[in-house]
Amino acid sequence: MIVDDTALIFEKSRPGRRTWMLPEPDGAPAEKLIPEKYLRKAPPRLPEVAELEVVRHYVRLSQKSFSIDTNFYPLGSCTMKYNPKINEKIAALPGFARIHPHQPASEVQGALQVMHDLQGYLAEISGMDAVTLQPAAGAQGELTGILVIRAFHAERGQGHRSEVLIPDSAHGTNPATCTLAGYKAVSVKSNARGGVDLDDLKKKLSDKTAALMITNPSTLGLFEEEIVTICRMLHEAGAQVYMDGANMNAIQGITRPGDFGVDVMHFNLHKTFSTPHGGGGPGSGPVACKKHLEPYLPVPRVVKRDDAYALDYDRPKSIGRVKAFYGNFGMHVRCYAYIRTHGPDGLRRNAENAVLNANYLKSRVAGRFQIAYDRPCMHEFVINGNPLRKLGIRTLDVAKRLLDYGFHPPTIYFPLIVPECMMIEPTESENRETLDAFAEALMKILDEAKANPDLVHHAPHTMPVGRLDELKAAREPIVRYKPAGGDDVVSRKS
Amino acid sequence: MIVDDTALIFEKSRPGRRTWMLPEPDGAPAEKLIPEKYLRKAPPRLPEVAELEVVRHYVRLSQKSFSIDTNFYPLGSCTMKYNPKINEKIAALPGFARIHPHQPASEVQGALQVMHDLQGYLAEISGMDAVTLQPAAGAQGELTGILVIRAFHAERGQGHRSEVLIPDSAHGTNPATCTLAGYKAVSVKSNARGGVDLDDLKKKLSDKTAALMITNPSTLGLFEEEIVTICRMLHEAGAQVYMDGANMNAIQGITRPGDFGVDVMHFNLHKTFSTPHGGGGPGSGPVACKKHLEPYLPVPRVVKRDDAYALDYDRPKSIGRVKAFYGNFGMHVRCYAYIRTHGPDGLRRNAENAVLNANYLKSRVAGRFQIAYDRPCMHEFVINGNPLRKLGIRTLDVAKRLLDYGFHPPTIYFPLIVPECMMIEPTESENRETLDAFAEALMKILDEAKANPDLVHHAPHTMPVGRLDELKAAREPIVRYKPAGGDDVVSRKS
Amino acid sequence: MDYIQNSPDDAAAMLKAVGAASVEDFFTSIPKEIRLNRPLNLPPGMTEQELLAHMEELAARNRTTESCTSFLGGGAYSHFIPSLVEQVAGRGEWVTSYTPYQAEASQGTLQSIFEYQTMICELTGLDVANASHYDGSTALAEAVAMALDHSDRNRILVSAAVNPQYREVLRTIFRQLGVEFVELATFEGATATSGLAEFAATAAAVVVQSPNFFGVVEDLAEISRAAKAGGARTIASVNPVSLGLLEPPGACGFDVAVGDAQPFGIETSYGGPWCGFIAARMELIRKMPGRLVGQTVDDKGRRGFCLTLQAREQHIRREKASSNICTNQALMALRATITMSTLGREGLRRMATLSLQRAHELHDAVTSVPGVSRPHQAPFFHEFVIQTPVDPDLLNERLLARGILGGVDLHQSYPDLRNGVLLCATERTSKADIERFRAGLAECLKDPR
Amino acid sequence: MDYIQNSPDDAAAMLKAVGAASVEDFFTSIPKEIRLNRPLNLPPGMTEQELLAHMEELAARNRTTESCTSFLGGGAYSHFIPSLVEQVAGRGEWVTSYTPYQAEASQGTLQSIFEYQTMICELTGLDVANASHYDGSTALAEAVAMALDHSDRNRILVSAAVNPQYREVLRTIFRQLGVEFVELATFEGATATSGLAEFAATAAAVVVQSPNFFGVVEDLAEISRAAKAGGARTIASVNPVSLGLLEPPGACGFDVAVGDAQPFGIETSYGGPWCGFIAARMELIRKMPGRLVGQTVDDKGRRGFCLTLQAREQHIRREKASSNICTNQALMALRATITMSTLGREGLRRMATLSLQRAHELHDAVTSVPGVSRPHQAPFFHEFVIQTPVDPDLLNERLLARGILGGVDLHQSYPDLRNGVLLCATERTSKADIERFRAGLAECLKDPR
Ligand SMILES: Cc1ncc(COP(=O)(O)O)c(C=O)c1O
Ligand SMILES: Cc1ncc(COP(=O)(O)O)c(C=O)c1O
Repeated sequence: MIVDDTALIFEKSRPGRRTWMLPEPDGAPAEKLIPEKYLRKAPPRLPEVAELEVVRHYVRLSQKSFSIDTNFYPLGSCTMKYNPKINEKIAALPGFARIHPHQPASEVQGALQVMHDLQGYLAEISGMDAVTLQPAAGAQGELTGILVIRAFHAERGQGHRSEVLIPDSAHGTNPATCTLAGYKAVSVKSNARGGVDLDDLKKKLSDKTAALMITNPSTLGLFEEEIVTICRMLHEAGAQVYMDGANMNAIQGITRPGDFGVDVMHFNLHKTFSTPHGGGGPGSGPVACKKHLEPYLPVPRVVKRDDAYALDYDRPKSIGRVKAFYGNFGMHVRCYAYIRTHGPDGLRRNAENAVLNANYLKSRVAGRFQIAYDRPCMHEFVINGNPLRKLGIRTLDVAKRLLDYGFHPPTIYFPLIVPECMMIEPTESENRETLDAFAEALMKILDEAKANPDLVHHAPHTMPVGRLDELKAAREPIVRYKPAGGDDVVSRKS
Repeated sequence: MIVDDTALIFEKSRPGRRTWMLPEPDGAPAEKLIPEKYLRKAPPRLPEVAELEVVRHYVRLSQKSFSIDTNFYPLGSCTMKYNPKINEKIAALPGFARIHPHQPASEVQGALQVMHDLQGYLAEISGMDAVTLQPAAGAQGELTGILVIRAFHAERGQGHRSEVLIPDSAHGTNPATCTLAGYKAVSVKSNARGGVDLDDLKKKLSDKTAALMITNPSTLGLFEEEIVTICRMLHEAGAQVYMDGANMNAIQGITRPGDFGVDVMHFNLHKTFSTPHGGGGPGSGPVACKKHLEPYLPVPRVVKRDDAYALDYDRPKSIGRVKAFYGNFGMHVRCYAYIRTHGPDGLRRNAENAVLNANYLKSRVAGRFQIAYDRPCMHEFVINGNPLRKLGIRTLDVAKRLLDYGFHPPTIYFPLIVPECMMIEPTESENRETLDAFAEALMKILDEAKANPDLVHHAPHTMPVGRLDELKAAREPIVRYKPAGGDDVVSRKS
Repeated sequence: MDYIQNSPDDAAAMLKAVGAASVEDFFTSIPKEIRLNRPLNLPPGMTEQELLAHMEELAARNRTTESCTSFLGGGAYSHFIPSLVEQVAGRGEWVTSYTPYQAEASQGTLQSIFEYQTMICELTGLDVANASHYDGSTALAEAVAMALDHSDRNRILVSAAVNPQYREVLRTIFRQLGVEFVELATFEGATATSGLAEFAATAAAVVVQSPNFFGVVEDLAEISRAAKAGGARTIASVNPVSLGLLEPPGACGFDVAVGDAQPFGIETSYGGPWCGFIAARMELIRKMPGRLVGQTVDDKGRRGFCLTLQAREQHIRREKASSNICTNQALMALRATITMSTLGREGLRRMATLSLQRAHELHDAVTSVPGVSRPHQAPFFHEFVIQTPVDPDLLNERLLARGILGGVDLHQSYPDLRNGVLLCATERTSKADIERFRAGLAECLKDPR
Repeated sequence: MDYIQNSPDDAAAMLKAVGAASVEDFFTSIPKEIRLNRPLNLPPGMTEQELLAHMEELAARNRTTESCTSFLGGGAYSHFIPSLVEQVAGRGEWVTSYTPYQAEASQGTLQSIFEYQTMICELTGLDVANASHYDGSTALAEAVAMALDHSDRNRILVSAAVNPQYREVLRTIFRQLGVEFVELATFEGATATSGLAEFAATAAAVVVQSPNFFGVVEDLAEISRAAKAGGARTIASVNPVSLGLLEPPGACGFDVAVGDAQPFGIETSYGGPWCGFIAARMELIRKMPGRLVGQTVDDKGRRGFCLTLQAREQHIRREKASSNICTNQALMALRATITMSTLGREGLRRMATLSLQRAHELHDAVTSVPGVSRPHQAPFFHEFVIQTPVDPDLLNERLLARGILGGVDLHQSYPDLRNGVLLCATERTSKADIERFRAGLAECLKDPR
């Protein structure tokens, strides 16, 4: 379209335009009920628009975003799989959506049953003994799990343990979590096969070590071959093993963290169990642990007593709440439905097909791209983009050019240990033709880099905007709309 | 996007792909229950695709269509106004969506009340005495109304009346309807002001005349100034007046057909009362009539007896059913909600603002385009596109070029009496800036026609496809997909 | 309340720009004496919050088929609707567009209709299907119009086992055109074919329904043979779900098939909006009513879709058009299309087979109840007729007291089938539902008054 | 069941292409001894039809707030949700995308977040808001982290009238970091300000909530003055609806405002997912946790939006990041954004005013019932505390028997408020609801045991 409609909703606002949602207040005026000094001097400048404007604005905006529903979205580490529509319908049932978290347990037995049974399913899938659904996302799950470890050590007189070991391929949330939990994050090297360098691990492991925080399968898309040995080493040193379960999609039904030595872990329901990512969230990050850590899990716990489900607050050793109420319940409902529709066979097939798709795609591009670790991968694989420099392009250019082909790019520049990294996770819900088309686009871009480098450097060419100046955005931050000419500082210094 | 995804769902089909909607049948095999000879030899070749493919396919397709939710859509005579989202929600309530038309009246009192009260509202809005909601769209309403007139004449020994007079500006459904009803359609000329040519009317009016079928406001966007006279003339000749109410949006709350002499008319709920057009339908075409015609309305009628709502089949003079069951009930619900939310003031404001928007837009473009009838218009106005030829372009070119500006074109080449016609109906739900932008686009296209005629001739340039060869489509009709190499004739000659 | 965007200030500015003093200036062509000089007598407007509450209250006055056990069929069927249908078909782009007159800006709508047409052809075994019609009853009327248009005969033979409402519509629509409808009798619930060939020799078309209104599967091949022998066109009204299992009309030699795609993803919604379909042999393409989407190419040779053969339609042919349809039921056709894509071959087989099986299990359960008899012995799909000693109205009332919506009462349409009731089962009927019905029926029949 | 696209045939062909005999080949890095050699012990899979039935059954075991009259608040509020919110925010493009890392392909998401940030700034009267946080409680914890990060003091003063659950979260999150929380007492339901300045001289921040957990409107300006005098940062947890009427924290001199946007178009959904927000003065922008969207230009100078100041975040700063948040609650922020756009200025005014009015009407009705007393006299917004002679548990049980969900039981968190109950009203509370409650309460209090 010639006339690109990029106005903000505020720019579409005109005095006196409106919708008709609520009746005119008919009671006592606010001034009669609240002392004048507490009342706002000027109303918040929400937009003044009619209903069609709201609808058209946000429908058109929506069309400006790639999504699983419209595009292949192989964003590594994010498991962008199909988000079943039925789960959206289920979560919107009034019986799940219109219940209040302060309702007595007797009135929400269905909700509690969903949570209780989901805890059980996740325990079974992970080989763990207890699960809390409270954390709102993976990162909060990490903090919860590490705080649980901390409480465990503290109770056993091991409060001096102050370090958490983290492989250098780890996601940024891992070290950040450790700091929040009052631990020092100590990085452990990866070896040439992409696994943990056992020598380095030995070197870093000490009686100051509180835990190892390991992602398995790792962010390199590899299963840690020495995981049993590693867990044993940690345990022998009196430390605990925390597993970042972001990549459970590859191993569900195939192997269980609880069976290979992990003490506590989190799930990302928005990855493995397909609760939709929503443009950035919400997620849900349940934490599963072994029996010895259960007493420390957050309150309330969802329990079953004599055929009734209840919330149990009486856990004196608990680390306490990590969030108001009980977690992102709407995501629990979706996850429960997802597990129930799959059953044990379906979940295992998910793992197998996610891994098959990744290996297939890897083999399709291996001839022209440098695969960082050339062995069978799990659900994802990483490309070392360094050789692209010889063509005069960078990973960023490839990513931007992929947009013109209608594909969302992989995760790029992560993990940090692979230069110019591209991390590709196709998931089980994509088909072969899509993988082929994506592989061909990737290879075509290499050809373009030779034939017409500008095409690649200045990509994308077919999006609503061209390549954006992210530097400028950071240097001169404009993070809110300010009406032209209007009084733009609302807050006053006192 | 470079890779344009235009494959049909059939082309995405692969053997063995599937969804999991229903369980495996566990009863007796079909061969045991139905004689072999009745069973299908080969299954219908529905696509074999997984769920994500279905979703992605139809979501992407949806993005390839203009709509009110995404674009200004001033399609004349179609009243493309905002379709309130709440009405979609209401119609989907199980209490409206999940009721079966054979349920006893006692179990669907809410549905019958909606229909009954809606009949009353429409009667009040039109100034008529009785309403049937049965017709599924305007055209079916027309047939119903004309059949009612026919039955009326027949009963009064006026069966010889064989002609229906129709102004030459009429919509194609009007003459087509008359033929279906067994009448001869006789065209009446329009005069220079766009009204009915009274002399011509007098000439055509005779004792063979069964009715006049008049659209008021007309498809020229004009209110028939002589409507009272015209109705009187018809009645004096023993004929009836049918009004095509497609354009009621302009006059609701301002004047009523029943008050200016009309005997029977239809509404288009999908125009005046905003039930969504759905890419072509469904609509709803209730018929309203004066007392003397009521006995002939289709059965069943929705009636109220002693505080209970009921279906009344006992109407011996009825023309009978025009459709199974009771009409497009889901549309009745939406219309009822629309009228209830507006109330009398809201409906009148709709008319006023629809007319204001049309007159405003007309005045914006009047300097550069030839307005066919230069007097205040109602809800729409028509442009005579003949002068465009001097610029070397046609109305079709303007329409196609408008697409590049993000606007759906007006209705074009209708009404037939205005050469190279453009019929523009902005509706009350568009705002001033949109009207301005549309006017500017129209004028810019005139400039382009001079500066760069090819740009206009070969428009559109920014749609998923370029200008389509409609002639080829008609000459070599391909109206279904046939699998390449597959057995493409499924039906066999016997 | 309203959905007007312009504020009173906007309106004032616009009036000024136009040079009008008030909107009254635009209404001068409406004579004073016919102006409405009072507000419409309608209830006052409501905000969205109030409206929603009001409508929820009205909706609550209807008993949904989900809140009880329903065995109602007779032209409206409660099938499973995949969840994605609502969410995908409910998108604003589909819902708020109109007929794709400007093809380049409506490829989504056009391609989806092209796919729909293909699916209807696949189901019916015919060559061309239109973009949808109002419903099954009016689609049947159009098929009859096609046959009349093609013939100089003026008689139509219609099986007595065609949906009675459909037959009523035929009468309404063709009465004034002097068309004569002759009823074909049934035997054991199926249309009698003996003597049909002679009969057909005077008729423009033979119209049957299969599975017919009694649920009975007709011998379409035999009917077609006889009709053809008499030189009459053949028209079948079909249930599209049954075509997952049953030989399609096209393969049986029929010229035209019609029906309602309501069972595919469309709510029963008290009878509409649904989705009539019409499919025919290629030779009849120029007689087809309504929109037709065709494949073509754009100026760069790329595939695209557009409305085609519009010369058939009222907006071109006007009084010479054989149909007056304009607005159709496109959004419902889209729902059906998405549902058929979602079911796919395997899903349709399951839906059809489960419906068949549950209906036969229901049959066996019901006929085991003392007092229940069956008037028909011919094979049936997912509906069948029973007779009991109790008046259907009374029976249904008693069943309702047990949370059961019984079958369709046949006494009006088929008085010969004394106390006849038409029962239906689909894949949504559970074995528990069947047992509940059997037990309930047994109780209700204890007292025959 | 599954949502895998490839058929077994596809898989076989792909394995062949890769040169693998079976998928087992890919799993060789998983040692045999830790392989799960049995199927997971989970219930068998279900088709969509079965799943829906199962889930509807579970949902039916919950009593919805709609099916009774509810006066529950205490951090979760049942407000009117415009119908368009679900339909527009439910579109697949919003729901199934992730964090807009590739800005050019995510302008829709980015612009909507930019608008959200602006609206939060407008509501709170502050300069910068992030793209959302988990919920109000965790947003508060982040605000405290910001204050701690900015200060060498280690003490945080927290009003006793801050949501008790929020305070629990603070304890959990900061206990191990040696942060000391000191409770500020209340007087007549409002945070006591006498002596606050001295107190604040030792604290990194003062944390209050307004309207506070008792519904009472705090004197933010006074609190801010005192805190500033002591050199402490000020943090307010606020109800965004109230900001349609109440002077915003920014205007009262506060540094940071947090809260939960749940009341704007987000279902209560048994406590989540909701939408935490954090807004602050510009000088704190580099301390903000989580995603921030900024405006920039593309290579042709056109306006566009992208994630910005990412150097704050964990994926860049890693162990030096002050927050570990990655996934946030973007879709909920979108719902809030669309709701705020739909309400607009006038709609928000109405929502806030109606909530205020109904709550005061409820107050007057309830306090007229013999036995009911009020512990607080300070002005309140849409919640207030009552005390009765009956144990809240018992009282609520009796009310429930009358179809009424009574208030939040305060006995755990505020044992001093003997038999305290927190009541809430919003614009969804009708006058009839209030009368029903008054009458019901009167009955329930007749017998004080
Ligand atoms: C490996 C890994 N760990 C942790 C996280 C953090 O999870 P969340 O975003 O749910 O907080 C992610 C998310 O992308 C991840 O990929
Ligand atoms: C003036 C006029 N009359 C009749 C009709 C036919 O109405 P429908 O399409 O609802 O059958 C239309 C539809 O466009 C119309 O504009």
